[in-house]
Amino acid sequence: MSTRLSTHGRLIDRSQTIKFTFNGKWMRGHPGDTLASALLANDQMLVGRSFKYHRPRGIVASGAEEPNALVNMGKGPTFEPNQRATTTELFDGLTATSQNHWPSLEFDVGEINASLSRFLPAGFYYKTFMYPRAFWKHVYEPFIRQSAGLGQAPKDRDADTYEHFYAFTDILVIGGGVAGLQAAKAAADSGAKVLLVEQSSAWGGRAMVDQVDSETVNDTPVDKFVEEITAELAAMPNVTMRLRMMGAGVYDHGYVLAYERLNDHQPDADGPRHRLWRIRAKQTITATGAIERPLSFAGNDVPGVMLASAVRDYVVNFGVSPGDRTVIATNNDDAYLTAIILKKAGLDVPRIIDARPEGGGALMEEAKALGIRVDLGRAIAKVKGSRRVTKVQICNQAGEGGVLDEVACDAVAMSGGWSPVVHLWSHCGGKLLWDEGHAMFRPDGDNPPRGASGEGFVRCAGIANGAMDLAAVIADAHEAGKAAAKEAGFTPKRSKAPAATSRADAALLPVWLMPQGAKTELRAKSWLDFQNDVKVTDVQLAAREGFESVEHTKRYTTLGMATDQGKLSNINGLAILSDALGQPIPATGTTTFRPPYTPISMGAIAGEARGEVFQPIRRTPMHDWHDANGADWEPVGHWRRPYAFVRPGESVEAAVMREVTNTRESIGLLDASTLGKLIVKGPDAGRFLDMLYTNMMSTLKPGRCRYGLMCTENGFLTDDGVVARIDEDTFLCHTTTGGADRIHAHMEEWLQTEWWDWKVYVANVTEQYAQVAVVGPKARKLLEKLGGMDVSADELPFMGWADGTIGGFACRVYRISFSGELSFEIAVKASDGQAFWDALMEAGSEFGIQPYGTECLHIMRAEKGFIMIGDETDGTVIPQDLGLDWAISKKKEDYLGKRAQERSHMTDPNRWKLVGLETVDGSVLPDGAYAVGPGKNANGQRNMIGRVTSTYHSPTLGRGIAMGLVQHGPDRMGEVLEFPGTDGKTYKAKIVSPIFYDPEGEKQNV
Amino acid sequence: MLMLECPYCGVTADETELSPGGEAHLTRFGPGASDDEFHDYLFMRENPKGVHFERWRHAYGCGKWFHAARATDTLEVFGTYPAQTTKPPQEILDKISAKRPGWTWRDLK
Amino acid sequence: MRRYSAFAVAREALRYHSGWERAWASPEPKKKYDVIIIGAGGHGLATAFYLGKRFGIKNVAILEKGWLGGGNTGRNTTIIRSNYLQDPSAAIYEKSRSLYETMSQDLNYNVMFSPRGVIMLAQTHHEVRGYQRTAHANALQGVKTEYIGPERVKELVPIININGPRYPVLGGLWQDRGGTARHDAVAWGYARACSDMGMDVIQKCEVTGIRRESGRVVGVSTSKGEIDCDKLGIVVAGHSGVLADLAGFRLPIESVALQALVSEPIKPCMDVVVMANTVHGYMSQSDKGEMVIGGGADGYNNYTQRGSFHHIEETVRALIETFPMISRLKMLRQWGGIVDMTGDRSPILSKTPVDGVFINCGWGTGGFKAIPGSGYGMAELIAKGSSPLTDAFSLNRFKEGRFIDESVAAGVAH
Amino acid sequence: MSKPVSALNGAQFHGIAEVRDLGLQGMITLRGDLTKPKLKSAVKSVTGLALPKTGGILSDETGSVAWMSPDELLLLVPYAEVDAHLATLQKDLAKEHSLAVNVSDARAMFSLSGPKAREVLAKLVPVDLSPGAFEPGMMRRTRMAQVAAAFWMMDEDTFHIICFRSVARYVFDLLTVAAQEGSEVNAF
Repeated sequence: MSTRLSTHGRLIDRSQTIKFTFNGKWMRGHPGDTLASALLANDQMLVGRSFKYHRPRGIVASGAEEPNALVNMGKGPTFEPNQRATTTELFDGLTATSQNHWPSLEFDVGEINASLSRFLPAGFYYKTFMYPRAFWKHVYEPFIRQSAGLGQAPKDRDADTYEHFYAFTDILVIGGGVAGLQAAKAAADSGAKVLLVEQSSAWGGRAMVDQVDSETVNDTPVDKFVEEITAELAAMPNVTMRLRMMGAGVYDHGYVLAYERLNDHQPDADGPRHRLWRIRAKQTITATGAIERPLSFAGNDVPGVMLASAVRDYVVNFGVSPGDRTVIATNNDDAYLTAIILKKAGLDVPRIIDARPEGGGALMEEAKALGIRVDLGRAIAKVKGSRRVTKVQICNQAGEGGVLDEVACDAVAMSGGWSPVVHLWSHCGGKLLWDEGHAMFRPDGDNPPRGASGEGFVRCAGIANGAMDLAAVIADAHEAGKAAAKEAGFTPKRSKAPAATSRADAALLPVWLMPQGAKTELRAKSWLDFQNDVKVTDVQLAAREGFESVEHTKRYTTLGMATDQGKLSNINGLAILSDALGQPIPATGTTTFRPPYTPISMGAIAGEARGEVFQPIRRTPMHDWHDANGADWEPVGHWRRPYAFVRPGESVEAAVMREVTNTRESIGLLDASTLGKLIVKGPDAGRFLDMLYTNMMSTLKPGRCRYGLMCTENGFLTDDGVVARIDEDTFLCHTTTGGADRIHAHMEEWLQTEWWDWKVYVANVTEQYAQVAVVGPKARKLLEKLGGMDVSADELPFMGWADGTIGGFACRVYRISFSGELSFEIAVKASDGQAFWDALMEAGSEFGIQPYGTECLHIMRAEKGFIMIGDETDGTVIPQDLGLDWAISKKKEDYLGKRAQERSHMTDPNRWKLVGLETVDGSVLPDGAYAVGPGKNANGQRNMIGRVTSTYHSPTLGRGIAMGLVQHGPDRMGEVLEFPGTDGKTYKAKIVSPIFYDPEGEKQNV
Repeated sequence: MLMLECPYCGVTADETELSPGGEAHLTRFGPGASDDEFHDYLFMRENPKGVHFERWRHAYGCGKWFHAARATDTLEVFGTYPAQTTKPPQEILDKISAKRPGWTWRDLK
Repeated sequence: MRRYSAFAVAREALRYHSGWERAWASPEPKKKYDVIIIGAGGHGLATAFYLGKRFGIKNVAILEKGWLGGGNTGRNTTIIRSNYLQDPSAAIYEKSRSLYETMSQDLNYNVMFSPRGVIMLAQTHHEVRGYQRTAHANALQGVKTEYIGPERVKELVPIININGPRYPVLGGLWQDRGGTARHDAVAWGYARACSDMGMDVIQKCEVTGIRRESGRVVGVSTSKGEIDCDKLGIVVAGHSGVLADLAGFRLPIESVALQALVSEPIKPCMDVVVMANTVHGYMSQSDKGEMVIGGGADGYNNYTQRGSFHHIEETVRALIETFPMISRLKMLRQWGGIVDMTGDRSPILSKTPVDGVFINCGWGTGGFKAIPGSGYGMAELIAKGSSPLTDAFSLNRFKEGRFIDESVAAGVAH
Repeated sequence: MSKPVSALNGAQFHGIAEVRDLGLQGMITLRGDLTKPKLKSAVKSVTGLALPKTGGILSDETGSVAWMSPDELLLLVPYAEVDAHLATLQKDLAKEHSLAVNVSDARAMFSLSGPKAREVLAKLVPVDLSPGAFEPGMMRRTRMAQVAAAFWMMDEDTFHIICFRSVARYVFDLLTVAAQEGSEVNAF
């Protein structure tokens, strides 16, 4: 069994005990434990079920590479699936449950898949489940979905908060082991600004486990060295150090994402749970260490089979022994360290199985001296046991797996050698080299990821760079630190790397399969990917079927596609593939490394942007008043505009009808502040506007307004609005609500990039003003009552404007109308907006004044046949389609869009043109309905001859009215068209003039 | 995540402060131009896998349009310069030639 | 070719699957082919498949620079729908969708087409009107879609937040026979079928030149030597510009990076595909349990298969607002592809200035769903010089100003 | 008549830094050729200040002049004096091609203060705010989360931030979230 030892445990605080639950069962641990170490201390080796076959799964590793120990954690608003137990710090009251089984972890019906595994090889689903057709969606797929999927889906809204942080540094060092610390020191000594991050909660990394007793730096023990250098770095003002912060991804131009887990280990603390750092570093050093490789032998997935390094970690760091009797299987010297540590901790190590005929170096002698039996040239034929290792069968590595011996044990510690963590190096294009000696890929220093300057901006240090022993690691890291500083523009100190000892290891023997000639039955039980259940035979099958590219094999077998992204399985898998294809490993190559290094929370990615600040809401000065007075909001861009002002007990529709009638009969008030207002000034302003608008603006007289159309260079109508000429040099252009920023940018673009010699300045003053439309037959009465300026028809005629004061408010009044009524649009300073609105409402009460919203505005303009950008236009409509030729200057040689409108399809007489539509029965045409002609087109679609662009019930006319685009429309007045609805009905509508109300304009010109 | 130096305000701006504006140094064709000329002006783009000249606006900063010489295969930036010009400055062309002998873009080499 | 079936799998199981043959051959190129297709992605392979199936043209080679299906076919979010607004789009996408229905049987390869239904959320009045318009058009185009209200949306997507503070769900355009498929399987299935018809799928064969004589194509130069052909189809998505350059003509396209990401796998919680265009996010759950999420495209030319991270951020932000529960899921992996964008964001399936050279490109962000329909029409175009499915997508539309603009109904082409 | 009000009318928040709506601030956008002596003297006569260098801001007790772009300045003057100053500018620059407009009411202005002010702001803007990299006298226009904003430092612990009036609430809420208790970064 696995238990807590009375010795070791450098990271835990035995003086305190904390409680947590696993699958509802209370367990005890210590501060400093990971969930994994605490589970092992409670003899909980079985922690989950695999993805495909639902095989029992135990803890294999001690860090980010763990493929099995994934649990559901927390409850309700803090529930989270797929938490990795090996990187989850234990806290009091932690609740965890295991995943992917039913009804329970111990008894999972899904395990049937395991006994059927022979019938479910890689890609079997591509070959089956095809007949009968309907079964895929209704039978097969639901079963597959249900049995896959690991953790439970969260149900509630996340209770935590998250944030981002923008950091800029000369040098970023990722990894706080001895290499990272030394690299950071060497870099910082140059005076460069250094940010050093470590994903775990402690500095020092593997060396604190592997090299403490045996080796030294500067003649001091490694732990002492780590203590000293950490203190030195902490004391340097140019160095920032962060624990619990992982380098997640490296992106172009020196952009690095780092994932800081602030409160995962203290869920009750204030502040954000995670912080996502967006770092811009001149140089990045990845000192990310290496990951130990499993060995591929039959039954290597049985709970109790672990990485040799992980077994050491649990003993040294947490004082936990994964097993009482641990068999070691290895192809290199490293695993001997595990044997020695276990033995010294008073645990039984019945056998070391070394695949190398000559065995290892000094460590082997030490192990032997401790009385541990070492078998050379041997391999594990098979591990016995189902929920826990019971014994191993031993054979010759050279053979096919004939069993020579059996050893009873409850744990197996395996080591297949090490793979440098090159993920971050590779994210942005860093290339790799195959290192024959250590059988691993390491960074190719000559082909780094290149930044904006074209020079490399990432370098690796220590084991991550392929330096395999302590002395080499320290030296390599020291050089990396200095080189990075130099590259970042600093002068590194002339200093030598601290002298460190180095172990005399014997060479590793690449072992990709154990035993070498393993029979099919054994290979079919030799796991490569523990989570996704990919076996040696699966990769061999893929190769046989022609999936020769490593990407094909990955996708066909799902090797390396699990939540650990193949940290344990990739290299073994592609070695097996290379062997099957009879080519060297580098010829096969690796799959692409993609961010993030380990999964990061969606919450952290979104950062602060949730709830109220998910997106900006733009508010006019009268926003709060609207909100308090029944506004039914409509988002327009980021603005919110009242769709209608709904009274208690009133429906939105009824409110809209009331607003139309009231405005037509007495007086209405519209908040028009969102309309864009752009000042265009300069000697060339008129000439410039002549290019921007389809009509002639340069001839407009000061004091007058003109309605104008703007097209894109591609000919399509993009915006419209009223232009007022302020003086000889100055115009004020109104745009649509959505148009202000867009059109402002459009103007600047042409001025800066095409006509930069023209003397024109533009300023966006949209938000300087609160603009209120006072509309209706009694509008003038109201303004006269408030007094301050002459708004009579003679003084201020239709399409004129004037500055003055009304009710004591300095303002500019535009005599323009989008409703067909007598109308004044009055602009006051935004800061006066609410007060002005209040004054109008108060003084207007005797005239029956009511505010109205956008829908009322839409209906009134439709009754008048005015087009609306976004309704009559959709980006495919040109002014000519809308009968707006009167607004297109014939005199001008050029304007934006003119040439485009000369293209054959734009001048095609068959283009759909604007008309009014009147339903025969007075009902309202469905929005977006199409008119059909006879027959079908070559693709069997009904021929369409027109469509509805706007449709409303007009309370003024008491019937449905609509505008639409119809082929040859204007020539077909009186014709009745058919519009099939989606409700099965067909609507009949007569083509009429689009002007339904007051065609002579008598109401607005009073 | 690109970073480009705005030649107007000297700020090395994050990509999220900028807005891209497509290919640079296009000649506008208006009324009187042939269908081909107008079509090419509006739609034909070099879209090279390699050296490219493109427009950017320092939208969240000084608001000015500028040009960048950038490689689309490596995202290396050779330089940025104001938009009020019809061709790239010589020193940028020289820099590109030094780094990428034999490069071409339209009639530039 | 050995047929795939549950029975075959069971029989093979008894001998540890030692009897399976190659899914597709890996031949050396012949001297000459009737048709060469450049690009062994979904579109290229489907084009070859229908050249054989519909027109009996089987002396065909499909040349692939890397590994088949290694481009955008294997990098997209696998959404299949045909609820497009404009006639030509609706026609080709619906043809495509209907071919997906029977693809597994047609190819004897399970591509896992899952007609789980696709909803496009309407979150502004503008979108409501746009989708109502689309629903009307679809009814006349023979595309089965329906405009549904918020309650129905909630019914179909229990994890959705229909009254979010910023963009409440006002309704949606629902296509119940839209869905997803296993993207790699589509490429593999077509490759196997083409190979079975005697066509040559040639991987790791890069085209370095396109040989012409008096304005007509005669063959290509490749990393595996010279190969002659009567007709040439260029079907290489993001690299179309580069290949067109080799053929001596230019294209109205720009290549940009488009990104996607997946979460860690969780138990089934969302059966349909949801697209939220106002907030630029779309999401579905794969059979593995991963939430598959599509991000935005960069605005600048880019041939690296890496995009800018802020698009991922914007998409995730938007989806958390729409699906609050994903906030505590984790992003497992993000990646990018190179997509080719045209002036109107609709594809180009067309003859070119070079006789005998045909181009299929410009699918932008929406190519996967179109694979079989595009292949079906493209094959006809290559064989007969014209096809009702492709004619509207010809190159000359840009000159005439005859655009096929899908953005008008807020229906972005994912 | 009632007195004008700023967007948030003096709202405040105290977290790991203090956020305050500074009320109405007179602001004039001046566009023109910044090299012209006439323009320089006009600015001088209105603000008493010289022209700042590229990316800079000059201040005294009554106001500031900020560099916004190669042909644009922002003049900060008392709210009540804007119209008078505008008149002066228009008179002095009558013969120059230039544009002077009142944008006082189009903007909101906040102060962010306290020892943690730098790191609170660094959560929201893609700008190096470490001491030395950003100091009083510098003006930065940038993106703050999802909107445009500009800021400068009054002293080592105090930023002034301006944004468009319509998003004043959003910006205030952003700063509030970024300054929440327990969110210290301790990066500077």
